[in-house]
Amino acid sequence: MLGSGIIKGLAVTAKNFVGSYYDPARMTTVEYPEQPTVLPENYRNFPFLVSENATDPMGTLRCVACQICEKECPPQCIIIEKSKDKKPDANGKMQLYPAVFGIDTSVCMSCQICVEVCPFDAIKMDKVFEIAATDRFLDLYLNREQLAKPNTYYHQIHPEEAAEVDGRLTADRKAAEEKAKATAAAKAAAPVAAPKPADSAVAPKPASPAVKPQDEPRRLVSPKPGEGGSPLGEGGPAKSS
Amino acid sequence: MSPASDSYLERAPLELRDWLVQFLPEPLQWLAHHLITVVAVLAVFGTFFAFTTIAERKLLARLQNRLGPNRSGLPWIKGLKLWGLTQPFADAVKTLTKEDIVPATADKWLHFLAPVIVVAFSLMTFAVLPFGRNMIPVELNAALLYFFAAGAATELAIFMAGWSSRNKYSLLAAMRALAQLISYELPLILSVVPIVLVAGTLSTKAIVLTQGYWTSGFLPHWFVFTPWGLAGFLIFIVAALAESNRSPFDLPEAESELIAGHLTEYSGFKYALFFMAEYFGLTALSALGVTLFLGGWQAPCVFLEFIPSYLWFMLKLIGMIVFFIWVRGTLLRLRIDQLTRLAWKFLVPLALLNVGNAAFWVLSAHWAGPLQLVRWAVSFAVIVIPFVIMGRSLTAGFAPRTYRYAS
Amino acid sequence: MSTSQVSGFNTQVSAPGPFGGPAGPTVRAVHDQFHGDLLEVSMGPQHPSTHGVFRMVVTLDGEQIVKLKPVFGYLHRNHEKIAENTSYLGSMPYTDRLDYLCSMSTNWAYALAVEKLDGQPVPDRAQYLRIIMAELTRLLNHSCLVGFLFNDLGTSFTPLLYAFREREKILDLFESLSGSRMMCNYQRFGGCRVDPSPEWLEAARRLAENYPRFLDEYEAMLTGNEIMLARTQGIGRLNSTHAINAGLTGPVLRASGVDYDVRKIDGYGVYPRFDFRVPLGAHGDTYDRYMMRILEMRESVKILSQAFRDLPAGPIMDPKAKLRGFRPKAGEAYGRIESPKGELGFYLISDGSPNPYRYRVRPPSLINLTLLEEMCLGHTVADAVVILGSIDIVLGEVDR
Amino acid sequence: MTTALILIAILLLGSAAAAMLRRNLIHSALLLIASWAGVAAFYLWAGAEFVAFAQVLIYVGAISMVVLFAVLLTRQNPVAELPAEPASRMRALTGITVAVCTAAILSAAILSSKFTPAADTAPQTSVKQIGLELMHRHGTALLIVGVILTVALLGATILAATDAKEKPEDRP
Repeated sequence: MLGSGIIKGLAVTAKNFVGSYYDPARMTTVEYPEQPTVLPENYRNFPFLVSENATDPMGTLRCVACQICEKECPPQCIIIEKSKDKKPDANGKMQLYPAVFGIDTSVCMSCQICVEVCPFDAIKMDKVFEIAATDRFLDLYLNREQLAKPNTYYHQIHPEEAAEVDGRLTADRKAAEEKAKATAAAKAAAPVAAPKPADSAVAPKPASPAVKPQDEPRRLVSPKPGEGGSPLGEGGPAKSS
Repeated sequence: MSPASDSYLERAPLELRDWLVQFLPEPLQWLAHHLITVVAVLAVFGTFFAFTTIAERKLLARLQNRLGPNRSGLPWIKGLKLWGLTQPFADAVKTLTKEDIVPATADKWLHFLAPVIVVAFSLMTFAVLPFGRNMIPVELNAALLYFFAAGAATELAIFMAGWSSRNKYSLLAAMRALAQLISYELPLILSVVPIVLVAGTLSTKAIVLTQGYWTSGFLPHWFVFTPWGLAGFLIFIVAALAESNRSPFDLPEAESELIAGHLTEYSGFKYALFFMAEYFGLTALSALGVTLFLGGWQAPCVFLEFIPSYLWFMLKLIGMIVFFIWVRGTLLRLRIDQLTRLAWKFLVPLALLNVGNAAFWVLSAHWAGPLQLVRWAVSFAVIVIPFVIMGRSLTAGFAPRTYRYAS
Repeated sequence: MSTSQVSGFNTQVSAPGPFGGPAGPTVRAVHDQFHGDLLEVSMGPQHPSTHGVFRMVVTLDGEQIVKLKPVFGYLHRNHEKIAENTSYLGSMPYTDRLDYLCSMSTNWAYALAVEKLDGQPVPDRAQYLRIIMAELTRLLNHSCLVGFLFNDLGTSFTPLLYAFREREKILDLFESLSGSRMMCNYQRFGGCRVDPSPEWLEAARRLAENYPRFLDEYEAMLTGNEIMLARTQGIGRLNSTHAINAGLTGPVLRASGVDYDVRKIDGYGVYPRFDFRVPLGAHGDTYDRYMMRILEMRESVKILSQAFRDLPAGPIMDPKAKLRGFRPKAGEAYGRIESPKGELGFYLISDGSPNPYRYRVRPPSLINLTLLEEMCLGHTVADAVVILGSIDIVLGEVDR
Repeated sequence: MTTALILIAILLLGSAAAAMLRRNLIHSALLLIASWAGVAAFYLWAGAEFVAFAQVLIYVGAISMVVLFAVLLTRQNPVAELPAEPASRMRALTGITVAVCTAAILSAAILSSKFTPAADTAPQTSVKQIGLELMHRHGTALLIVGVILTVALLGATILAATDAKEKPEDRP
């Protein structure tokens, strides 16, 4: 009969009306500023740089300015300039570091490819999403200082992933140390002392050879006699030209 | 009638008015008397309009599993949210302060006149509605006729708005508004004719009074509880939805097709006036429906008469409006040809039959005993059988389908 | 305002409009004894129901459409050319933005093309996960589509918001898995990016289990509604010959009664292991196109329940798959899937370098749109938006 | 009360005259509607509220729509924008002549009829009385009018009911 379909429809909306008062499956609204959103572990927003030292993030960036992410970034929003000198990293190894590391978040599309291609676990995705700014050029361009965040922060926002990364890194480190010890034992005569600069001095190395300007990964450039193969990460070296 | 009719609460608003008027000198009293009435109606229904908008937004939101506006509190007081009930006032401030844009090629005078006319005429309809036992702004012999006459001019204003905007969407909306008005004025008036026939008067007050009886104290003699009254009420509701341009008949303003129809080129206060007129029209038509079919200010049971009549009226009015909101939250829009077809091929014949039905009801008024049952049965049959037959022909060829699957 | 003033706006070029006023730039007077003037209305690119920045130049006789010219390209982003200058991996997040409602399936289509090009195997678990994602995407896309269709039909957002409520649940799943709600960037060449946890799988299974209840409620509300039937049955009819000749695919084609589903024909992924049916329409009108979506959703639920039942354990990534410095063998490949909107294909030519030499998308939305005028002629403006809604377009994919 | 009458008369005649003089047909139609409303106001002034409301309902509410529809649906000559030509002057002359003749006949009829001086108070006629009067004394006339209108309505329905035959469905 004419009208029966309409009455059925009215019944459904009435059911939803009543349901919206007690059924959370129907009323899914979250009142945002009062009720903070619970972000899932995997949530990604914009990248940040992981540093080992919580108190002084700038001193111990994992990034060695290999520029892989800069090249792989689909919208090309990462700008990296290598340093001219080397600084000791968390392991005390002398590494290059990014003199300039900038991400233009107005260009970034949060695809996470930089994270995936980084062989050093140096760049990770952040979860901060309240990033409104008044200047669309300067405020949305994040420089090295703004990007650097300690490893503890990484543990805070991605606990599972960070634990896994740390486990892998320490395992690698141990393996590398053992290997280094083994090589050291083999070349017992070799008078190479692995530099262990516990001091936080800048320790410029005027004697170090000029860094080659190619954007090849760090490991390929400076194979030190005292250290073994790859100190960090298990990813194969990129064969980019 | 009952003692309740002159209880203190019942007389309070009127006595307040008389008390205010007596302070004025004699020659001004007549004027003040009417002015107070007008101001009271404007104030009450202005507020009612404001809260109808928020109610509509909140109810629609709940129907759609949302929360609706719930943020606006009072200015300068932080954290006070008042369930968003002050939203309409915030909206009013916003629309009043918005820039009024008139298209360069628009017909400036008509563009300006249209919202003025539409609000003026939709407000005029309130003059003859009996809001309470003694609360009727103007008592007219031909009140019903007046109501429809005042209401008829609103669609003219929609046409003016659409035509003067010089926008193609507005023009299409203007044409639609005209077609809709011509089609639905007829069933609307025809659905009311049985009431006039049975009550024997055009006065709204007298019509309400004829419904003021109860069978054994709790079965009210409202017209909606008779076969012809129910049919008339349903036709009236459909036609009223169409007259007030509400979903599913919101064709002139069809958002998904004509952007905003006749309102496309309106902004700021003029837009607010149209918005206001639409709600005034809806309220007035609902109030008329309450008056004609739902017993007006009468209580549903005798023992409930201690509640003042104007509160009963308001309660019924709110019920009608909630129903309209509910319909809006559910139904989809008709196409213009289907709209006119529904009016001319279905509602008008049904309404005409219903007039005959009411005539039969009047003629068989003296039937008693088992004949009373026959009377009800015949009256139902006269309206239900054509409804089913015509409904079938209207939906001929349209049916849910079954589908095959690829093997 | 006097008439002389009105005519002041009338330049010599344009004749006065049909209604006494000055003619707009697109009003043309057609001198015909019996018909009035035709009205040319430009619907879009800013219009509430063109589903994005799509434009239809509609010529109306009264309210009837006598001519309709679709205009697109307002959202052109040079997708194909950018992809030819980006590494294979770098194009993956861009494919998210093609059909931004169904990024999971679009990812898959691209991954499929690259895997074909390089001859890369995909582990079983990843295949199953891909099917789960694709079918969840189908649910998401089709519920959105029917919601938008009803909005075009003039409801006050109610069906759309019910659909969005369910879509939100799927998007939450996608977010907790891939990190982003819409731009999932989930598939990789040779597998998937993240392995879902057992809790995630359980939540997804429960969602799929509960989906038919939502569909039942939805259908109770609208499928039998008289207004809905009158507005959609017999509107925008499309016969199978036309549809085949124009290369239409997906639910639009199947609504015209053509049995063509890439899932069945190609059997890509592990679809041949699944038991599901392909619904076919008989009239090819808007109602059939709507019902195709509803019935396909019910089939998707069936596929999902089988996938959750049979999901094998194992790796989700081919161990030989390379992320950095990926260079496929020289050659060409065409990978296609049955995306919710139709046959979505990626055609790639590789010259052995890290970037594709040629990269071409076959967007179902664009090709399905080509018969819009055919379907709309003789119907009214109100029907045109409904027909457009029933085709299911996403402008990101149409314009690329 | 006389001032009211004069105001109504000015409104009525003014809008009627303006309706004739405007070149924009829509404006003319709207002004015509205004003059009808003026007539209704006049009835109201005269105390015939039933007729006044009926006038508004039928003329302002319904007939105006038909007029506007007709104006919108007929193609207008672009001539409306051109300066007056001799032919149109001829037409205007004819129109004025006809108007003067009609006015003369009407005023002659009015002047020749005998007016009984009106009572001080207008006779109190209720709607009910009007209805009874119509049904009893003018029953036949009402019936004839009703039949004619019903026939017209039925005719319109039949005209509208003959929809164009649907094309045979091209089944896929």
